[in-house]
Parts: sequence; structure tokens; C-alpha cells
Amino acid sequence: MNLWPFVFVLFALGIFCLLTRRNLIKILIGLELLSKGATLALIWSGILRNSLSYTQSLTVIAIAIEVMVVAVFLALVYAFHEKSSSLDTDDMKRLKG
Amino acid sequence: MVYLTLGFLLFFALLAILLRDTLLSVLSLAAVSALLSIAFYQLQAPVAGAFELSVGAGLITVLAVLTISFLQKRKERRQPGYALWMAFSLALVALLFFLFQALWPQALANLIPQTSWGEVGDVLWRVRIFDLVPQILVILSAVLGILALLRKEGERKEK
Amino acid sequence: MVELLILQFLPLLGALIVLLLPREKKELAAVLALLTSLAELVLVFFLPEKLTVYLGLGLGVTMVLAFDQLTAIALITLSGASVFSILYSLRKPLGHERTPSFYSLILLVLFGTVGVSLARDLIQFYVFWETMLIPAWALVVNWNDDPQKVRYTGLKFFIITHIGAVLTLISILWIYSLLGTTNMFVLQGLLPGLPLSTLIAMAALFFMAFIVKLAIFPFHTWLPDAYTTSSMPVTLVLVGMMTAVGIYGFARFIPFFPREAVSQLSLPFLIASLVNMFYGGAMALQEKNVKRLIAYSSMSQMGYVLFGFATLVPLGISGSVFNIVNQAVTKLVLFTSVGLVAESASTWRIDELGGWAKRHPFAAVCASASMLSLLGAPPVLGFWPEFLTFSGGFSFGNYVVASLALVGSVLTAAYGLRLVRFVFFGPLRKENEGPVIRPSWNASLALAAGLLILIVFGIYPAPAFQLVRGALNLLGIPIGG
Amino acid sequence: MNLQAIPLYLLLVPLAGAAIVPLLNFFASRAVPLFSVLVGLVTAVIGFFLPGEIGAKTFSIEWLPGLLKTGFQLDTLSVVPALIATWIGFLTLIYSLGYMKHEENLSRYYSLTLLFIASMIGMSLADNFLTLFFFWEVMGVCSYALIGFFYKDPKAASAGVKAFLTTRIGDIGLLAAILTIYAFTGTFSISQGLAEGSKIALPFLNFIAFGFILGAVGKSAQLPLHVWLPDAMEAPTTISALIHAATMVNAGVYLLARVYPLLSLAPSWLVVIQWIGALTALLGSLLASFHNDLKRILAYSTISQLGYMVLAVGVGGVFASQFHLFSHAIFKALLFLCAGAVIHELKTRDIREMGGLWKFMPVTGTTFLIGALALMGLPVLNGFFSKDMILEEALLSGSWAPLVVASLAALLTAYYSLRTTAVVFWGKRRTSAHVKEAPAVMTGPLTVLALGSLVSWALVGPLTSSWIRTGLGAPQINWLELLKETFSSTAFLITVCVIVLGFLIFYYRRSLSWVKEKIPGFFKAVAVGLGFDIFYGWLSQQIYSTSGFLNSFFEERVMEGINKATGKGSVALSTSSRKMQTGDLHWNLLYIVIALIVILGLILW
Repeated sequence: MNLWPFVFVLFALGIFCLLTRRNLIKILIGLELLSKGATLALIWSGILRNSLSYTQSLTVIAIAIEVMVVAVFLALVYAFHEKSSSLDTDDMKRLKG
Repeated sequence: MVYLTLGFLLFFALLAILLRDTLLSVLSLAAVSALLSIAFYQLQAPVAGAFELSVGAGLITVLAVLTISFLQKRKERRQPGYALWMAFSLALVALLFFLFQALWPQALANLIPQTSWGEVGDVLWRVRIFDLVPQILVILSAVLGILALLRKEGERKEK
Repeated sequence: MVELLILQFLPLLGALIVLLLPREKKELAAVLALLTSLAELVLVFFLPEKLTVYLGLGLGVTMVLAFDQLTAIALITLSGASVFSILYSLRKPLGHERTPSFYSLILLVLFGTVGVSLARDLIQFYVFWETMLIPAWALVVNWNDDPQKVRYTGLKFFIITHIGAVLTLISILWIYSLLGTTNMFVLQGLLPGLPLSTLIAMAALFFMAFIVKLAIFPFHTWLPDAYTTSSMPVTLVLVGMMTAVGIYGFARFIPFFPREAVSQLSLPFLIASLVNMFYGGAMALQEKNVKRLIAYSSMSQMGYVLFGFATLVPLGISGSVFNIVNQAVTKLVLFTSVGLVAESASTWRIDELGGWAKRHPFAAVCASASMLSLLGAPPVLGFWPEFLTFSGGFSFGNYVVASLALVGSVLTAAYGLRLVRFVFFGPLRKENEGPVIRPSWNASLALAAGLLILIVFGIYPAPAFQLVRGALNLLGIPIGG
Repeated sequence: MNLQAIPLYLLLVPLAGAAIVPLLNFFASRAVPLFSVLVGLVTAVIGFFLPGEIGAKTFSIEWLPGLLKTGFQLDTLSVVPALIATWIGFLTLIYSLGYMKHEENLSRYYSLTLLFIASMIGMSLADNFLTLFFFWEVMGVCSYALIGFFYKDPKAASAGVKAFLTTRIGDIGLLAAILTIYAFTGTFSISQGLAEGSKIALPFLNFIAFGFILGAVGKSAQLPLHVWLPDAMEAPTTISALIHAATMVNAGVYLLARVYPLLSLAPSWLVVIQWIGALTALLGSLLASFHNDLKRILAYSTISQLGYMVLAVGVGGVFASQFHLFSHAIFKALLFLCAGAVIHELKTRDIREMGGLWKFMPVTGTTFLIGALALMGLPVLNGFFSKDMILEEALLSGSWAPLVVASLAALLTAYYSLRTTAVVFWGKRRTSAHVKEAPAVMTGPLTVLALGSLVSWALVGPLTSSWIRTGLGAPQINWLELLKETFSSTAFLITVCVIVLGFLIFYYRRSLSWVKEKIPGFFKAVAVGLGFDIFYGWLSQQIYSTSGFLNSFFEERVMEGINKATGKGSVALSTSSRKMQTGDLHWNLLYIVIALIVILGLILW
């Protein structure tokens, strides 16, 4: 059996979400999907190389860090909303050259 | 069996993307991670599964829902018609990945050293100790960052 | 061993301590900085002839510090110059701008220069080179007389000097990529193995940093502005330490590269030096602003220094190494003595000065002595380096170039005499008859020390020349019997 | 004392004096003049022992380790200028007690004068070219500083600068010659350098000879670099007497005599030397004849006398040149000091305001007359013998044209010396200023010098007896033979005729005034010194304006333009490239994804 397609589809979905959705929460979801794909890829390759415990530990670390990312991201979202009372990425054009 | 789980997972992921209501999409994201943890169990990776379930499905969802309920913004605005090139990019990415997979079948897996390790805990505390330290640093910095962001809010409110 | 480490890291320590002082403790900061530089100066004399230290910093990084006579010359000059400028800067009442950070920056510059002159590892050399440049830039930008021009000046200084430094870095990395080490002792043996064209290109790239620092012709534009806009102590730092380090770099790395490679660069260097002499001389001849005048004079003097190196003849190189000391002392004294006058006349315009010998006799004497030393006339120090340089030129065998350089020295005489004549001689102008800012004891002390060095070594140069000779013998450039 | 060290003492005593005087000035400024005179006295006393040292081997000092050991070379050629510097310097110092009494910054004056005496001694006694050049330059520096002694006066300051620059041009020639010799023979030693001169190829010999001649021309104010000497008269008169008449200006002639063996290897340059000397002699005497500034008259006459010496070297009469140098030093110093006494009284230098001073200052008048007679070369005065010897050498060497020119110059010399004496001391008074004889400290030296110019020629015996060492062959004669020879020589006839003619011209100058109407342009030209100064002024102005143009155009426009252009270019680059920054989050994300893919591909390649 081969789980790579699922990994790739997860990735693709995540990227699709990141690129298309304009809501910050949706972008968070895109990130989440990407990381899910990553963890899945880790576990699966662990299985392939039968060093599962090793990859599990990696996964654990990845998840922990992922949580941190999400927390900070949400804080950012909150701050942005406080500032511009919107969650729309069209309203963050400050970096426009 | 795993296929079924992952199929559901993909379905919920699509749902999470497509739903207009952010709250619902967050919930479906929780479903995704729950399914993922189940898949982990099925793949004899219980520890990772437990973590995924507790953290991925639990904590993140709670945080997201909290934020949404703070912000009172459930509805997402309508998308402008970017769909064409978005779909194109999606196709491109998927194509690239499949191409990649076709070219180097085992490449990704080969990144993992092929060794029979002991228990996860041993691995974490013996082998990957080098990761744990930075991880702690990451956690600290994240906490600090959040605090900073929220404190800014407080100040702005005072003004 | 340990004394070398002290020598290297004492200025850094001093800089940190001074930096931590509260803002209003100006005198304390000045005195601390002065003591640090003095300690450096004294320490040099207690070091053994030859000393090498490998200092492992972990992660495979090893500092290579070595002390020999050439380094000694550079160190004496550098620490002496920093003592001089700090001494000049702490006159009472201390200017509002003389904050602890000012002094700690000066000490940082000293730290960088000491590191440059001790480094025997190319990467280390580069790192210390930057360590020297950045505080100098901060000094130039923050302590200036001309706030609206300084932004441009600082930018120019930073960019041009860094272009040179980066070219040197490229050469260093190139050497590393080919030979796999940056330890100069090892490279000394490995370099001759490389193909000649590569060596020539490497050397040319490597010397760029020093060429820029010596303000050789196309890269000179930073120098007059930097000298002019920055306030006197900063100018003294630039004059005393930057120049010395530039010359030291040449002296250290011309023997470092294989001779056949460097000899290919000899002719371009000769031409550049001639251009520098005449161009700088012409600029200085017509310049109205005293500071710019001295800056351009320094430019043309650097032409002579480069000339000495470019001859690749032991005599010429010894002349230029001698110039490490001579240029620093001469220009410090000249700048200070003229600067005292200009500050009490509150103008730098040469045509608004005049007749100050009556009111600043000591400054007049110092200025005349240093001017003579500038144009290489005995019985002051400047005669010997200039003579050695020219004799190198004639031993080199290119009589046309050597004679041209001699003719250039007449130009030097012209602007030097013009400077002293229009600042100190002639009738005193009405508007200059206001109260004179007497040079406070420390400025006079610094001047007197400089004057003493100028005259004593001008009459009996043997000790200094002995040092130079020993240094060059160690580098495999034998002079005389 | 250890006789070996006499030259060293002779050098070090005035040097130490020069160093001590400024320190002394701090607490006992009154004592400075007396102290300096004392130092001068000690030096003069030591000087008496110097001739006994001739040919002695002296120790040498390691000056530049491994490169240069410097010592003393003691032969007649080198001892004579040293002694002149010592003794005339001493007399001048005494004279200064009276002359400089009312000036300020006396410590500077005395210190520099002592330094100058020391450097003249060092220059002439040096046994290697580098030391010679060192002291040569120190002399130049002292002369610069002393010309500018009255620095408040712009004329004086500019004159100092002019003197330094002009001599500097000569000095680089000298330095070039020295270094070329070093490049070929690997030694700075004079004797070795001269001995091995024959090994040098002819083109380089020519280069060397040119360098030496340039140096001599600059230092002893020969054509065309003579312009600095008249301006140097802004110095105190004592300085003019010591430096610009007796000692420093002779250095050039001394140098030529010293390196004569090398010059004789490049004979074409000897001719050049002859002509330089002859023309300078003529030019100097011509300008002196029509000038009204007393000191400038003497300056021009110095120039012309130096021309004689150079001519003598050119025709191979090295001894003659040195003999004339000796005599000239004495009587020209005398003339200058007398002029100083007069100027000190009248506070003017224009001879048209003088006249009839004879009965007010008899000593000065008499001594001046003696000096003037020696200058015009009247028999049994020292100037007569030496000048006669020069003319005779010219005769013997058969170089006629320079001889004719030189005789013409001698004629004019006779004329202007008579004219000056007459205008200043005879005739009726033209000024109402109250005039009295100079004090004893000033007349004393005058008398000594006057006696010297009467009898100094009798020293020809000892001079020639030890002359052999210099290897510049000259007949060994004592004073009796000198008398015989001189009065029996053809040159004597020339001298006599010339003097008589000059006297006649002077006597009938009123009736000769029609010449002025005939050729006014010539006199105008003479009045401006034949336009040398104008030319040099124009030249320096050109250089100055050229550099000004260089600055305003090249430095300000081109170089700054390059800098500014670089800045503008980079700014333009950034403004054009900022289009890439669409502030749109999704674009950034897309970039990130692409980069991710690329990096992944690279890793797994």
C-alpha cells in the first residue's frame, strides 16, 4: 500500500487554501493542512524505513511546534483585527512597494 | 482500512477549505486531525496519534474557536474570481509533487535513517534531545510573542 | 601567551567598561579610555621579540595572533595615536558631545586596529578590519562639524571603504577555496604553488582594501569629506590610526604574496602613486579650507607611501614602513597645531587666517616642524622616510618615474609652505584679534610629545630605522649588511 | 681634549647651543644673546685646532644602521668653508648684540643662527653625500626661517617661501644625483663615489652631473635660479651677511669643487658650468650697477662673484674658486655688515637717501671702502689675487668667450662698487636723520673683517700646502710666489685695464648719461631684473590656476558626479524592482511555495 498520494493531496489542498482563501482563519487552516500532510509523510516514511519510533518522536516535536505557530498566528490575527477590524488579507497591503 | 480513514480526511479537508462559515471550517479541521490521529493508530503510531488527537484536534480547535468567538466574524466574504489561476496553481503543485514522486519514489522516505530504535520516549530523551532544547526555546518565544501582541492591544485601548 | 591576549582584548574590555558608564561621567570616561590606550602603548614595549598564539574558540575556529617587529611598529603608532587624540579631546570644559560612547567607540577602533595588526589568519584579519571600520564610521557620522553634509559623507565613507574591504574578502575566500586554509603561516608555503595569473588577480583584489584606505586616486573622494566634516578628535583618529593601518596592511601583505605576482602589480602601483602625488598636490595647492588642504596633502603623501611599496626594493619598502610612524606623527601634530588656531579663530578658511604666530607661538613652531616633516626636510623625522622612498625609486632603476616623484616633492613643498605662511605669518587680521583659546595643558602635552619625536628622530633616526630594518629582515627583505 | 674628536666638537657645540637657547629663553631670556656669543666663541676657538686635523682619520657614527655610517672628511677643501662659517659666524653673533638689540623673539634668531653654523660645518666636513645633503637641507631650512624672521611683514614671509622653493628645485637635482650614484656604486661615501665614478655609463654620468649642477645653481643663486637671493634681503642684515653672502651661498660652489672629478668625466657639462658662471657674473654685476636698494646691490654683487667661482670650477681652477670663495666670504660679509650699520642708523635701504655719511661714521666708511676695493679687485687686497687667479685659469684653459664676459663683468663690478661707496658715503647728505657711529660691538667685527680682507690672501701658503690631499691638483706656492706670479701674469693686465675703465666710467658717469636716452628699454628691463621674477611669477600663477581648474572641474564635477551617479543608479534600480512587492499576501505565499519546491528538488537531486 502507498500513502504518498494522500500526502500530496493534503499538501495540494493546503497550498490551494493558502493561495485562494482571503480570510485569515482560512489561511490558518491552510497551514494546518500542510502540517498534517507533513506529519503524515513523516509517519509513512517511518513505516517504510521501519524506524517508526524515531519518526514518531519527530512528529511529536513537529506537532508541538505547530501548536506554537498556531497560537502566535492567532494572536496576530487578533492584533490585526483589533487594528483594522477585519480578517481580510486584502486589507493588509502595508508591504506594497 | 487506512484508505477509508484518509479518504474521509481528505473530504473533511476539502470541506474545511470550501465552507464559508469559519467556525464550521475550523470544526471540520478538527475532524481532519481526529481522522489523522485515527490513521496513526491504524499505522501503529500510537504516540503520534495521541498527540495529534489531543493537540491537533483539541487545543488548536479550542484556540481557533476562542479567537473566532472573540472576533465575532464567522462569515467570510465572497471570493473575487481568482479561481482560474488558483486552480492552475493547485494543478501545478499537485503535478509537481506527483512528478517528483514518480522520479524519486523513495526519496522522501530515504531522508529518514533506517534504524530500529527503542521506545519513543527513549528516542526523544536520548537521540533527539538536541531538538527538545530548541523546542523549549520556541515555546518560550511563542509565549513571549503572544504576550507582546496582546499587551500592545491593551496599550492601544488605553489611548 | 597571556600578554598577547591582554594586548588584544584590553581595548575591548575598556570599551565595554566605558560604554557602561553613566552619560554624565565624561571626564571619567575620557580618563579610562586614555589609561587603556596608554596601557596598550606601554605593554608593547614589554613583549618579547617574537610571539605566536593559537587561540581555539571552539567550533573549529582558531584565532592566530602573532607579534613581531612590524606589528610592534604598527601597535606603537596606533596606541600612540589614540592616546594623542583622546588627550586632545579631553580639554576642559569637555564638549557636550564627548560622551562615554564617544570614547568607547575610539577604543573599539583601537581594538579593531590592534586585531588587524596581530592577526595572522586572513578571516580574522578581515573581521578585525570591519571591526575597525564600523566604529570609525559611527564616529564620523555622529561627531561632526557639518550636520547637513555629514549624511552624505558618512554614506560615502562607509560605501567606498566597504567596497575595498569586500574585494579583499573575495580574495580571501578565493584563497581559501583553492588552498583550504586561511592561516598565513601555512599559506606562505602554499601560495607559490598557484598559477601566476591567479596569484596576480588575488593580490590585486587583496590590496584593494588598503588602496581604498590610503585614498589612492580613484577611491580618494571619501577622504577629504570625512576629514572635513568630522570634528577634530575624530579627524585625529582617522588621520592617526586609519592611515597607519592601511600602510601596515601593505607592509604585511606585499611580502606575503609571492614576489613574481606582486612585481606584476609594481608598474600600475607606480603610476597610481604618481597620479596621487600630483593630483593630491594640485588639490592641496589651491584648496582654501585648511582641513581639506591637509586631507589632500595626506592623499599625496600616501602617493609617496605607495611609491615606496611599488618599487619592491628593500630601501623603498623600508621607507614606507618608516612612514607608518612618520605619517601618523607628522599629520597629528600638523592637524592639532593648525586646528588649535582654526578653532580659536573659529574659521577653517585659509584666507581668513594669518599672523597667528604672534598669538600661538607654540602652535606655530609645531606647525612649522610638522610641515617640514611633511615635505621631507631635515632635521625632522619626515626627511628619512622620504629619502628612503626616493632611494628605493632610484635603486629600482626607473629613473623617469623616480625623477617625477622628486619633482612632486617640490609641489609638496609649495603647499606646505603656503599653508604655514598663510596661517601663521603675515599681519594678524582685525577679526582674529579676539580672545585666544589657549591650548589646554593636555593638547600642549600631546603637541610637545609629537614635536619631541619629530626632532629627536629627525636628528638621530638610528633606533627607529633599526626597528624598521629588523621588521623587514623578519619578512625576508634584508636591508644593508 | 681628544684631538680626534675635534670635528665632532665643532659640530656638536653649536648644535647643543641651538638646542639650549630655546630652553634658556624660558627662564633667562635676557641671557640668550650673550650665551649664543659664548657658544660662538667656543666654536671659533675649537675651529683653530681644525687645520691641524687635516688628513686625520676620524671615527664615524652609525646613522642608519646597516645603511650609512657617517664621519668627517678633513681636507683643505672641506675645512675652509667650515672655518669661514665658524669665524664669520662668531663675528656676526657679536655684531648681532648691537644690531638685533631692539628686536623680539631673539631666542628664535640666535637658535636658528647657531643651528645654521652647525649645519654649515656639518655640510662641509661630511664624508658622505647623504650627510652632506642632510645638512645642505638644514641650511635651507634655517635660511627659510631666518629670511622670514620678521614674519609679520608679508614681503619677508613670501621671500622665505620663495627662497625655500627655489633652492628646493636645486635640492631635488642634488638628491637625484646622489641617489643615482648610490644606485650604481652602492655607497654614499664621497671618496668612494668619486673613485668609482668612472664605472658609471656616460648617460647616467650626464644625469648625475646635471643633478649636481642643478643643486649648485639653486643653492648659490646662479642663472636661472638666482631670483631668490635678492628677495632674501628681507632677512636681518646679519643673516644676509652670514648666510646669503659668506657661507650658505658658497655651498653650491663647494659642491661643484667637491664633485669635480665626476664632472670632469662629463666634459660637455664643464662648458655649461663655464657659461652659467660667466653669464651669472655679468648679469649680477649689471643688475647691481643700476639698483638703488643697498642690500639688493650687495645681493646682486654676491650673485656675480659666485658666478666667478662657478666659472673657475668650469675652467678647471678648483683651487682658484675656493680661494676666491675664501676672500669673497670675508669682504662680502664686511660689506654687508657695514651696510647693516648704515641701515641700522638711517632705517632705510635706499641709497638715494644716504650720502655724506663719511664724517659721521668714519670706521664704517673706511671698512666699507676697503671692502668695496677688495670687491672690485684692487691690487694687494684679497679680492684682487683670487679674481686674478680665476681669470688666469680661464686664460690657461683657453675658453675665451667666457673670459671676455667675465672681464666685462669685472668692469661693471669696479663701476658699481665705486658708485655705491660714493653715493653712500661721499657727496652731500640727503637725509636729515641724526646719524652716529655704530657701537663698538658692531665696529669691532667690521675692523677685524677689514684687516682680514687686507691680508687674508697671505694664507695662500698653508692653503696650497695641504691642497694636494684633495687630489684636485694645484701648484703649491707661498705668498711671495703668489705676488710674483700675479703681477707678472697676463690676467693682471686685464684686471688693471678693467679697473681703470670702470673707474673712468664712474668718473664720467654724468656725461655718459646719454646712453640712458639711447636705449631706455634696456634700462627698463634691468630695472625689473630682466624679467626673471615676472616669468616665474607667471609660471607659478599658471600652476596655481591649473590646479584650481582641476579642482573645480575634475574633483567637484567628475569624481563627485561619479559618486552621485552611483547613488542615483542604485535608487533607480530599487524603485524599478519594488514593483515585485505587491503587498498581496497570496503572492508572497506563492513565491514561498515555489521556493519550497525548488529547494526540495535541490536537496534530493
